[in-house]
Amino acid sequence: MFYRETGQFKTSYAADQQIFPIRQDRIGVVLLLIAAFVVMPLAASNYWFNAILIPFLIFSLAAIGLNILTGYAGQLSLGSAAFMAVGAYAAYNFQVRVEGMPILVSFMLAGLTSAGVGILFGLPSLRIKGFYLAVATLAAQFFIVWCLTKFPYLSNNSSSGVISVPGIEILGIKFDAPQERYLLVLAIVALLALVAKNMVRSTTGRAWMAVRDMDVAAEVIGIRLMRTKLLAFAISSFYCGVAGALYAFCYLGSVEPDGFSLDLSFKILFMIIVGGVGSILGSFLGAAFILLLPIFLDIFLPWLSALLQLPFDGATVSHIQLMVFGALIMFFLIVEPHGLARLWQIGKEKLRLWPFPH
Amino acid sequence: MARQIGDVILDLKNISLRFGGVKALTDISFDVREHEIRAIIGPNGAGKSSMLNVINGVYRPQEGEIIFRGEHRRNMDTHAAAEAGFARTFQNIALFKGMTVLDNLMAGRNLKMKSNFLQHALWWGPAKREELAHRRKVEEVIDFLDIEHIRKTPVGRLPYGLQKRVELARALAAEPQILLLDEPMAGMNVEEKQDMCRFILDVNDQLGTTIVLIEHDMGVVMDISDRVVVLDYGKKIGDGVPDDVKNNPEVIAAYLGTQH
Amino acid sequence: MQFFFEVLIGGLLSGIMYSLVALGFVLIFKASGVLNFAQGAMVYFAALSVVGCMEKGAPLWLALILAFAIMTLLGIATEKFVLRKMVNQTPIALFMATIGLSFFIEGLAPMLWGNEVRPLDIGIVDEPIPYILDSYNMVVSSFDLFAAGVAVALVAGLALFFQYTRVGRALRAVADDHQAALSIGIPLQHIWALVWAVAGFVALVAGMLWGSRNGVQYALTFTALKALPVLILGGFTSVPGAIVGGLIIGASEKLAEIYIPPVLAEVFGGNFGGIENWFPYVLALLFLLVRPEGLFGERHIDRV
Amino acid sequence: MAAAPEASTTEASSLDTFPRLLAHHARTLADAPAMREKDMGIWQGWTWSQVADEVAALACGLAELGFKRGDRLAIIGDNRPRLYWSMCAAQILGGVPVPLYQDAVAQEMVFVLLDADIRIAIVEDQEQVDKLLEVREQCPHLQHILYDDPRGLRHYTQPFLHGMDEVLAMGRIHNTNQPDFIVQEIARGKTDDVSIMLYTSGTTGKPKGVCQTHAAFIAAARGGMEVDHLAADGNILSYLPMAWVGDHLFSYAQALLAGFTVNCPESAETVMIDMREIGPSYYFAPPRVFENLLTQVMIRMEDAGRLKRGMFHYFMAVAKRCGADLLDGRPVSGADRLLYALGNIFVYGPLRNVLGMSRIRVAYTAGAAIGPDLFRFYRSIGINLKQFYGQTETCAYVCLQPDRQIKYDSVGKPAPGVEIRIADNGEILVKGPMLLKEYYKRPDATAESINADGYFMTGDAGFLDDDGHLKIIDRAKDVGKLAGGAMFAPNYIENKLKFFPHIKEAVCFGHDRDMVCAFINIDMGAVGNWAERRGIAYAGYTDLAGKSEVYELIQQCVEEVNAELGRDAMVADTQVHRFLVLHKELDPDDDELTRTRKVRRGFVAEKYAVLIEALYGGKPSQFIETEVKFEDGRKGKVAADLVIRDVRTFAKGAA
Repeated sequence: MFYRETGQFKTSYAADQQIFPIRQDRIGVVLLLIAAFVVMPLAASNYWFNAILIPFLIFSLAAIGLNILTGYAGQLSLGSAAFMAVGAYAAYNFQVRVEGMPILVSFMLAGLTSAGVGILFGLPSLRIKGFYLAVATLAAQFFIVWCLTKFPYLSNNSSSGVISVPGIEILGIKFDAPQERYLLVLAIVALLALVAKNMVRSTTGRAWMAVRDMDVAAEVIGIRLMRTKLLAFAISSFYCGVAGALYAFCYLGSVEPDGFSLDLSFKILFMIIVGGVGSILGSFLGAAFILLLPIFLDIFLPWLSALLQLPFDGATVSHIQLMVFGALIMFFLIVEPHGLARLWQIGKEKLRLWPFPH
Repeated sequence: MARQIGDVILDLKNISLRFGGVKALTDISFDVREHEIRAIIGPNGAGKSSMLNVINGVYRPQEGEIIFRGEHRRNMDTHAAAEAGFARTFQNIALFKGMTVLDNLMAGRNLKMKSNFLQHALWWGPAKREELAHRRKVEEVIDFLDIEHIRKTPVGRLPYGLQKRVELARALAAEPQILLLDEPMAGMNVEEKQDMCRFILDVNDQLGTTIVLIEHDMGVVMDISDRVVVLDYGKKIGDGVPDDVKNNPEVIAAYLGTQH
Repeated sequence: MQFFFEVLIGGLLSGIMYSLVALGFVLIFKASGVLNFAQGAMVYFAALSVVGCMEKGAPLWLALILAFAIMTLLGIATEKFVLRKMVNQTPIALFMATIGLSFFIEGLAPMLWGNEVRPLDIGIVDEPIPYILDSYNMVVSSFDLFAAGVAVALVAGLALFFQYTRVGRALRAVADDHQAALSIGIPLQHIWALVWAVAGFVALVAGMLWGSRNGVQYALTFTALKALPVLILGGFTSVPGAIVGGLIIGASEKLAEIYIPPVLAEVFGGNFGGIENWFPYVLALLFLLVRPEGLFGERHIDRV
Repeated sequence: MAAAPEASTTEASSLDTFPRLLAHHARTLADAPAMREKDMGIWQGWTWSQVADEVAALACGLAELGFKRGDRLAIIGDNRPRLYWSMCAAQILGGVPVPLYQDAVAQEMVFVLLDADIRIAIVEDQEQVDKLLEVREQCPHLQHILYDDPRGLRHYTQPFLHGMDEVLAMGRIHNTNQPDFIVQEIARGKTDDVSIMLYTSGTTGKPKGVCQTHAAFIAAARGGMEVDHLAADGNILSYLPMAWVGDHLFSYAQALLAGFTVNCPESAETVMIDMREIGPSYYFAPPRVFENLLTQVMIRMEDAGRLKRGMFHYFMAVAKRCGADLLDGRPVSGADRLLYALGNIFVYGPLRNVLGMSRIRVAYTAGAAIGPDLFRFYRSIGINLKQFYGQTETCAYVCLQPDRQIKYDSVGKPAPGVEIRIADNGEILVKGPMLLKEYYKRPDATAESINADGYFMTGDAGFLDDDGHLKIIDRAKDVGKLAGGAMFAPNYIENKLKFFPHIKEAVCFGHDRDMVCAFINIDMGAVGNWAERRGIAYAGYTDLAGKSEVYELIQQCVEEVNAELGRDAMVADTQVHRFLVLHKELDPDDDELTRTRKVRRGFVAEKYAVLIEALYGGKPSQFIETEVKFEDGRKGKVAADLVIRDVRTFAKGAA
């Protein structure tokens, strides 16, 4: 309805291949960026920054990471949280052990460290596929968390692996206040999301999707399976690693290895299932949904219990949350396996064809 | 016509392939000349697809030798085959279903693209230039096969006949020297078959691509191919120009024996 | 040396318990190609249902029957509302759906029966068998031995069920070839529902044994995580694989738990407990690299 | 600024041939887009200076091939930039481009190729090359064939075949060597030179080559440009045959005069998509295209959800009430204005967008009468649709509808510079700068068509109403008399019938007879849809046309027309008494329609004489078998037993 595509013709391949070929979409994105970079810092409260916006952005980044591996390259991973942990601890170690290390370089190195570990645990993907590989990623999940707990060196000899990160300072500017940390996270996430989009729309991304959709055919057209899969593991882990570093430095401030549990991995997996497997946009939508759902239930369930005059205690609420999560995952997989991103796309198609139904 | 059939470019010698104890191919030899259309025919289970899979390295034969443009190999490796200029289609369409027609074709050209993932990540610069240059090449294939109208459609949504055509397009996008087609007309109606026939002939004629194809429709095979190899139970029972093959008693027996 | 054998036997016996859970996975995978991550949650749910029924005053035998009925219902519901609607989807999608199912059950079970840790007494004492203690000076738990006996009985029973009943034969037909099964007129959906019920029964048995040993609690869901390496080792489709895999994992895990941490501690210093969380996985993974199809799996040829 | 007007007037006065206009734009609009073509997935574009260069090269290449002043150049193909350029290239050399209908079969082309003494032909692709090769023996003058698209022509070794790329390359060298050649050739052109020869499809007899001068087409183009304020920032989608006078006027003459951009679609199948992408500001389509679009809109809306459908119909009612008035600047109540504004957001705007008409400033239709409802629909959703009137002989320029003076049943007022007179027999006579110079090699026909006062006899019957708007009744020669003496204008009745979406074509008979009878062609899309919704199964056109339910439907339409005719004393006697639904669609391939889809009345009457006899003989049904030609040239037969129905008629003046 709001789309007026008539007259938006393309006279070059560059114009035809841009990320947002429709003018109205470009306007929308610019508005969104203005809202995120300008309006939010002015308008949002500390609660919003700390409880919603910052974790949303960080989980979106982790979900992009998992989406690259699972959604684009088709390799199911259940160990994303472990790669976040690697990133968090690597960034911490670079910060505390190297004098004068710029924080952004630490984040970068954290991503690279995580990518290295990712490649290591991706190696089995060369010989095994599907469930076997999914189960193999569980090995990474358990092993990495165990290592971080048991090797005191990794947590700078703190007890039971808990680390408390130092404050953030870039070029003499401190990032302490919630909105400052938010802006830092936002900038990094926006940049990395763009980078991810660029990769998935070029040869790299096509190779991933080719391997995902039909690996024999991919091999026959000359795509090297090994290189492609390992690259997916590396990039995916890089994203998770940076997300982990931000999780520690910009969100919680203090983390322990057990915080990066299998449950967290599942949470990220749920984000991409609900948001949309194989979609950068979906990673954001999924992160928002999975993050907001408990907040919504926390508000809604007591209201419901009061309405129905049922005694809902805290445990019951958490049980209902589990059930809702589980049911939602099944619901999305059954009804819309491509998640919210697909719904968004359908809605957009409808608007583009309005008033016609199809 | 003007098409010149050249020298032997692909020579298969004494190929034998086994799966466990099952013999799929036994001591098969034949050659392919440049610019020709070479058909492989035979009843179901004759080993035709296995033969193609040996040629471009999906299967590794236990015995035999593959000579391509004078280069001797024990067996092909899929990647080496792709680099050497082999492209193929599959009996059961093997397109990348989640991708658009355009992306499938672009993927078909991946070997010609030299930029790396870091350049892709940045996009602006070499990656973009390369992407746009190859898009132009891909558009030529799209134009050649008349699939302009489905350029941006995800292939999973296309009808069967068009998917077959897109698969051919993906193979062509690689600018192959030898095109291996595994039953390109299977499951098509008469009109679609005619179109596909015309495209195959056009490819051979205008791009000079050498074609090795498997096909069930004898009429089509006899019409368009220059030479035909006949397989039965993994053994070669005939080889020659269509008219000779048609009159070969062993071939007739094999077909009569299995078609009823 | 005596200690080594004691650890080994203990490991093998607890490995049998892993096998029990793995068996549930194998049954469902064989019949429907679904790797059912919710098997652990089903173990939890089954055990909790028994305890719950008993708390409401039912005797053990009745509680068992009721729990079995509940598990059967759950199986049928899963088939009807989830799997049937996902027939055209990839195995990975189905797997992810069972992760969702697992969450659902983990929420549902304590909603119904409460979430506090409860003991389960099925009348078997967990103490060293005096005879073995006396003659070989090894501690072998009578409970473990009993569990092993139950497991063996269950496997034998399942084998007979598959071999000699019509339903069992149908199940095997489905496992071998869905199309073939359809063409001989077996309603696939009934088979799936049935197989989920059987898997529920296996979960019930596993839940009884695990529950009476460690108490009925949320941690029972982790049995699924124990069973996964067993599956990798033994292959997703092999019943003997699940048994042998369980034994190997159980034994090596216990041995590793005893023998590796001291070595690590010597090298790095510190405490290296908790190795059993990941050791089976790494072991299974290393094994996979050598033999990707698992112990008893079949080599798969891609048809193109 | 002070000196500018004078300079521009001197220049403007010298801009009297199309090559000079091109040269002018190449200077003044050098980097503005002149042409676009959807090719290889994107819109390839050429600026005016690029076009001028290409045209110059092409002209030089043609000169090298021996194309001389006064030669005629055949142009055959879909709307392609290079084919348009060849027109100008020929004009630079003082030659005359002769565009041919590209969908004609080879044998139909022979006549024109011979009549126009074609030595050089420029064609689009292999298909056209094959046609010319087929008839080359019959055309001894044909010396060179140039093709635009080399696809499939690699192995054609005939020495007289040239790729346009080679000719252009040759021309570029020539142009570099003799840079003055083109300038001199352009200077030699005169405004009274023949600039184009367009063959009239001719409802009777052989086609005639209409010779038009630069001056005539420039005058016609300028008049249209002034009335509709066409400007250089406009866009047109050129998809109608280049051999048709309308396309030549819009896509060539006006484009060169006003300097707007001509856009060529990717292929005939993608016109709608391409239209949506380009969003032309200036659009022409025959009434049937507008009709098909409307039908599609309605069919697609059928599938919409209840709420959306309700909203659509509500706002369409609002538009019907006040949309056209708003467009015409007539007073509309505030409430309606508000509703219309809302409708513009939710329905009209999006609808224009999906139809690719968002940016249209003027849309035209002509060639056949357009139904008032149809006309009104487009105007009511804010599309400035107009009608015009003209012939090949008048550069399609006689009457135009000025903005805000739109009458649904008229073709508008005489265009600037045009004089109109109505002859005693009702025939429309026109005079002005846009009249043809002559019919090529047909002085007899030229003399016959222009009377002593210099008026061109259009052959159409019509009258000017009180506001000076022209109304067309019929072809003058088709206006006959019933046996009873009443005037019989078959087209008038047929158009009324055709305004029903279910009727695609109608042919009425009645001259020298005592009553009017009709053949009907149903509209396959509309009636097919209608039948599906009622659960009526059918197998193809013939079956559907014979269904009694369909007859029932058509009978209702005919009776409504009768009621309407009955109200008007002039035509009340010509109500339709009996009709039948034809078993096949009238088709240009079977010579029943012209290429512009006009009925060849005489031919049809002859071919289906047996049916006419049955109509007037009072028979209840009649068997007929007819040969048909398929697209690929194969022939087949269709046969059916056609039912004939009697229809209720109304007394004169009765409602």
